Amino acid sequence: MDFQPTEERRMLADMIGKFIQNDYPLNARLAAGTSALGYCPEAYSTMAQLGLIGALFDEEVGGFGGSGFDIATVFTELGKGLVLEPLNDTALATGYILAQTDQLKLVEQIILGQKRVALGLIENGADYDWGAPETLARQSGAEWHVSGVKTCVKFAHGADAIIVSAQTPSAPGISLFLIEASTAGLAEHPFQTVDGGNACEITLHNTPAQLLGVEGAAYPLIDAAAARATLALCAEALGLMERIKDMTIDYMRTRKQFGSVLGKFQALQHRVAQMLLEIEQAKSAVINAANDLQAPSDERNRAISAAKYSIGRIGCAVAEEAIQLHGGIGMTWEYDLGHFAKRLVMIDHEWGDQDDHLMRFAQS
Amino acid sequence: MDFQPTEERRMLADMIGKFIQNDYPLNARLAAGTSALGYCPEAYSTMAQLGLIGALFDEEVGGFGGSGFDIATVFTELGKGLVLEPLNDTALATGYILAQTDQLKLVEQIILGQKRVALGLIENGADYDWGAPETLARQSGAEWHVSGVKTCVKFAHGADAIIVSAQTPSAPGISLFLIEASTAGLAEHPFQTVDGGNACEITLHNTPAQLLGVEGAAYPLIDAAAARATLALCAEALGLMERIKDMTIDYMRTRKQFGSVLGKFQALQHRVAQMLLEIEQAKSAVINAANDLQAPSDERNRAISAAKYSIGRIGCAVAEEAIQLHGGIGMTWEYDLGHFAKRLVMIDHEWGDQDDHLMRFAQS
Amino acid sequence: MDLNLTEADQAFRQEVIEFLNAELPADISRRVHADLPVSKEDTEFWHAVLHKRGWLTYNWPKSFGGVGWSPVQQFIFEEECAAAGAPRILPFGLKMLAPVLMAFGSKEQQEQWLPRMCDGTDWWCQGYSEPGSGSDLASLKTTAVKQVDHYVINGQKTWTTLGQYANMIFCLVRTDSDCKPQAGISFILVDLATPGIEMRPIRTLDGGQEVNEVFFTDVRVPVANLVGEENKGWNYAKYLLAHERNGIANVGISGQKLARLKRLSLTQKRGGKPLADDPLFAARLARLEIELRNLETTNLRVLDGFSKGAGPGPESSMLKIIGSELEQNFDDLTRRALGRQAQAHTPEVFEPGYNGPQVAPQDMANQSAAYFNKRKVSIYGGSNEIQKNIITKMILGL
Amino acid sequence: MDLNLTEADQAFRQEVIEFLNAELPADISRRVHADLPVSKEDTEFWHAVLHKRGWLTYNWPKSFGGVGWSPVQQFIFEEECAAAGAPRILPFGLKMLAPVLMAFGSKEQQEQWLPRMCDGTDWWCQGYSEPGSGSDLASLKTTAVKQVDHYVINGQKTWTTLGQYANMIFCLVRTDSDCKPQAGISFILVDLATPGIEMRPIRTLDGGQEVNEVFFTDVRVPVANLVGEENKGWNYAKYLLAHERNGIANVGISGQKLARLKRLSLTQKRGGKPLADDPLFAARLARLEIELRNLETTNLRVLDGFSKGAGPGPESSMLKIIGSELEQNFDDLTRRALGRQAQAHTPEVFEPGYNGPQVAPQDMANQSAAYFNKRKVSIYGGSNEIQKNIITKMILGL
Repeated sequence: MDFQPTEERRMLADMIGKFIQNDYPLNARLAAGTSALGYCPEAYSTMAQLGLIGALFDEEVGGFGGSGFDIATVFTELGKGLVLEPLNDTALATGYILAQTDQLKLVEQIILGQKRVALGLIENGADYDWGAPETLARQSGAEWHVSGVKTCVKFAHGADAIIVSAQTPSAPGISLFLIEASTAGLAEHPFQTVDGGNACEITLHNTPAQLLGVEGAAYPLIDAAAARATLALCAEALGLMERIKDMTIDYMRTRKQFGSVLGKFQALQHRVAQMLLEIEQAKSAVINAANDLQAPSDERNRAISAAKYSIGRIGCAVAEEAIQLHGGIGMTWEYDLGHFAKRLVMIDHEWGDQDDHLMRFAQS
Repeated sequence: MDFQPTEERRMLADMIGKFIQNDYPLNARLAAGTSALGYCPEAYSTMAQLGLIGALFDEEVGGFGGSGFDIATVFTELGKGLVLEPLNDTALATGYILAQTDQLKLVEQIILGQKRVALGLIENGADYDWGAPETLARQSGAEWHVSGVKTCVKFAHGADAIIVSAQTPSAPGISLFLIEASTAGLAEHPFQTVDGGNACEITLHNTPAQLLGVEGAAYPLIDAAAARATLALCAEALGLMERIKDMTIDYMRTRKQFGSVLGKFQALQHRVAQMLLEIEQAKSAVINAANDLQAPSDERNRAISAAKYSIGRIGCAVAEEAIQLHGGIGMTWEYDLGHFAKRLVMIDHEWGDQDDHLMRFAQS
Repeated sequence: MDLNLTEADQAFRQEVIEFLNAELPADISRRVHADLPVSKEDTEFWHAVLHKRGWLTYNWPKSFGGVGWSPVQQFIFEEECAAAGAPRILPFGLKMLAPVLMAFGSKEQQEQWLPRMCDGTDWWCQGYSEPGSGSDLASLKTTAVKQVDHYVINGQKTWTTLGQYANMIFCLVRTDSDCKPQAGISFILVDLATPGIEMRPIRTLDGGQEVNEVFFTDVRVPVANLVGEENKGWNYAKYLLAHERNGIANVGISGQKLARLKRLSLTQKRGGKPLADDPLFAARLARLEIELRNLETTNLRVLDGFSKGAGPGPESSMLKIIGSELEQNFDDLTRRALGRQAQAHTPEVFEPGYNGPQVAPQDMANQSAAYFNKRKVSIYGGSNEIQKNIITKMILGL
Repeated sequence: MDLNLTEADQAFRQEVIEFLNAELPADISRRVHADLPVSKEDTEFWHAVLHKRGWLTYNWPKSFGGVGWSPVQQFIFEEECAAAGAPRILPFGLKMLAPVLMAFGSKEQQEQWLPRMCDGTDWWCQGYSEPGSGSDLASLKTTAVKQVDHYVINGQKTWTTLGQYANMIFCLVRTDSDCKPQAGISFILVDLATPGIEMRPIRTLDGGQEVNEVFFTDVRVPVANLVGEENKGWNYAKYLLAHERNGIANVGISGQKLARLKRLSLTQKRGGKPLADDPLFAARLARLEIELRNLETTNLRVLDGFSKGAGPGPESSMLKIIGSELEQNFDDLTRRALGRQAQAHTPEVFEPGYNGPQVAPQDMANQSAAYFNKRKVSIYGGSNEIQKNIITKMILGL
């Protein structure tokens, strides 16, 4: 066992930290979050140039990282900066799928920030299950055509392509298809997300598409991509919590009421202590998940579900508690905390919420 | 709507309170709880003479009460005194069954404290379900004989008779049978309960028995008796909590640490406040259940399950929190609190625990 | 003890329902149910409707024009209004200032101000909190200095809800600094058109704008606008808070949220089955429903005690804590029920001619924003921490 | 960062397992698994077995005869001992007094006392708490007055765990009252055979007897028994508490409880199905298992930090809180799993020749008593409230 980050990962984290401090002001982030595109393409490009996307991929496919701890390092730091730019679903997850299905040219473009590929798995936005798509792909000659509706596709607006899941008449399992954004028969309906950024409803009507990998065999591939995306979310949440912790401690030390700083009030002290120890537990959950990302899928998924449950439960509690401890100021748009809290709660709504992952863990 | 107790019930409560204060010292209760019989027959007899059992029954069957609020009044007061004597399963519940099956002579003897009748419904002590007994009753001529094992039969030792549930070959539902304690083929194996008192495992081997009511039709009867017994438990728990609340408030006001009484420490203040408001909610749950005891069975059972869930959740929390707030002293046999806490937690183990009733409520 | 409604109360409930059916426009109800902001016009319209019927002042004493309803009737009225999606009655004038004026205001003040808050002439807002005085209200610094027949006010108020629509504000101001903080506070009424007042919006984390900062620079207010005695304002403020009983538990609103959530749980699908069949969700929902049933009775028990003369005690604080947390828990569980749909922030679906995607069910289009917005209910009106201080102070008597 | 065990650590685990298989008697293991009290003889026996192997002092520094295991190895050892049902190593001498003697004791004291706690000559107990000094330990009143070459001790200690088996006690005593409370405390070793000492049992709420009161009346103790400097005892006590790191999270014990509860959930039947299939129970169990997995890593992270020289910080307090509450939660959920069987209090099923009813599965015969008994773990060793004070004091720096 070894509990120290490697020198490389420490440097990577420092570099991201400096980028955020110097070049990623929160005001610009908030403005970008409500823009038409939902993020800042220049910032995205800079991050790619700094190697943040490359760190998410194996050397074999053109990256220089790709392990669980690499992913956790990058996204924890992004979380600390409330970074909006879509490095998760549309880079990490789709890049992994593309790498596993020998689309190495596209992976290279993703790593360089030249292309983004969205991921459309969900058809019922009330559900987290991606395992039984009704979207249908039909083959005629060498050509595939896909029809169906995908919802809550994160940052699909402005993406260069989209990967969608579908069933096919000829094979029992799930298949994945790559569709260029400008393809005829694809329509996108973007909408804003409450944490800043956007997502799309995508309708496909006999849309020409390229099969990725083997027909009907995509389940384990999506499962592995989901594990990566979920780990990244958990790490992002950890970064958010670290910042929320700092803001709360700072507020406890400086805000005065009844002639003392808030941190002198024992009822608040004990709640802060509880928050701090829960965050330590969340951090351990992320470490466990990062460590087990390469493990056999059963073991990997147990660690991922343990982490997502922990992050969901603790994240929502930390978000609500931090606002309560701040009082009115925590409710304002001007103060940073609320934006961190919103993103932290919304992370519980991606890739399965705490109850969903708790039952996955219980039943595994 | 009317939120005031009637004059009669106020007098009944006062009378029980005085009995406990003058004639029911906790030391004697603790000693009786580990005696062979598991309770004090003299105290039981006195309570019967004071009319405590009569208050649990309708005038029609020889009592002078019997409504939900009568039951709640009696058992809340008994809870305040940590009264051990078995007025619930072996008087209230069985008395109700006997009254509904025209055994009025026996009901009269129960009311007078001359007889006690135990209630054996459970065969799997891990379960709270009494709906599918495997105990078998066979009829030969006018005689019934019962064979099977009943477990966790509260205070069966020393009872004059026992009512058991059984299936019969000739009818699909549950039937109830009355068996005299001394009947051949009945063997009892008493054991101690952790909250004081005892229970028995009862084995029946071709034991002669008397059918109560209509063969196969006992389900609604048991259900109604269970509602009464559960309401009584909830009311008892409320009484226990009221006393635990008083002890805790008293301790907060007098115990000094770090130069102040504990009640001056804000972290403890807020936890006491939380405890107090939860107890108010528990009280409302008991009132709701008492009010709905006469309602149609669906509505009645919803109110009963809401109350038992509330009492289970809040009761366990109050027991644990009160011990924690007391510190070491709360852990000792000499201090009253621990005994109240033990009974309060064990109430969650009778007639369905909080999870059991939560799901009953959810599914109703 | 008997929780069953009398026949008279049942008939009363029917009367309220019929009134709401007849008078409440569907488009207003739809927005209220979706937790969208209610416009100034809609609030004024609804006040006028209630005023015409004589129910706007439903919780005033009869001697001041109230209807003389029992606590149970008041509760029924609130419950049915919430269930129907009626805009809430603005509390600042009718439920907060009015009781203070009735108890401590002069006859002239009562005659001047009470009718105007009923007929829509005045929209009141509240000037209590200051940037440095949130939970510690008594530390407020806004000063009012008496100059012959005027007070001159300087300072800043904040968290002034719907101040942007108001023409009047009642304020706590410091009229004496040479005493312990509570002893130098006065209660004063200020016309927002007075020169020297600036109202600035505060945007909240959900993106909405319902609270404001108010800046006072040499604002001259006639001495006739002082309520009660100078330096006794703290008592009036405490009176106001302790008597803010009706509706403090928000039982009606939570009941409406329960009904909405139950409907939602039948239509949202998880794993092909209704969400209502998911055991963890069902357990969460059942916990909240039970807590609400308990709170209904706790609320009525407390109101009954008050109506029989029980003094203000820790009960109001308990109702505030339980009621606010329960309301938040309903918003929280509703958010959970939405799954990924909760990410969508699409209040524009209510706009005429909207033809974009409808990610969540329509009445849920603003739900996540509402969830974040409702974090306020455990903070405002005396934070739940302050309420716990009050409870233990009263019960432990330390 | 890498959480996977090295081959060497895996081999070490195997070595521990084989040792336990060979040396731990089944009847002792059975009682430990059932949370029954361990007799004096069984504890002494097990200490002797460990001592023979050189593992009794597994967490001592090598220079004092420890084995030089890494934090991970120590954790593996504790985990396997718990899984096997080995009696716990008595902490009072080996884990509490020993580090203090190593850091602050004289060479003579180290040579005199350390070997005797290993070879079974001494059974130590702890004299810290007093009836008026629980959480507020520094307010202790037991006095030690120096008279030439002796201290004369008067006062009362309480919560002395297993004092009934002990021959030695280490005490905090007041040697100076004219200073702030912490500054006048000394740390002293007392032979319980000294005249003037009376040990009285305290019965706990579960009916057990594992703690005691100790009364001191003119008890004469040689000055040679003073550890370190007079009036510096508070520092030593704090050192002891902050360094009580190994095992403070009780991960091994909770792991064993998890395994036991999982087995139980397969055999207990509800509604004809295994309890493990009950969704609410399964969710409760999964929550605890996840919390434990997280705690395992938190624990190892903290121990790793310590082994790399990190000073005592808030981490020890966090481990104490999480670990104690998790252990209690396992006992709580085990109680729930028993259903009605939890009412039975039947430790007599372990007695030879018992032929009464066995209401709960045999290893659960003492479970409810154990649940109540384990309420102590969030109270003793510095209550969890004190730990939260420590955490915020350190982190907020106020």
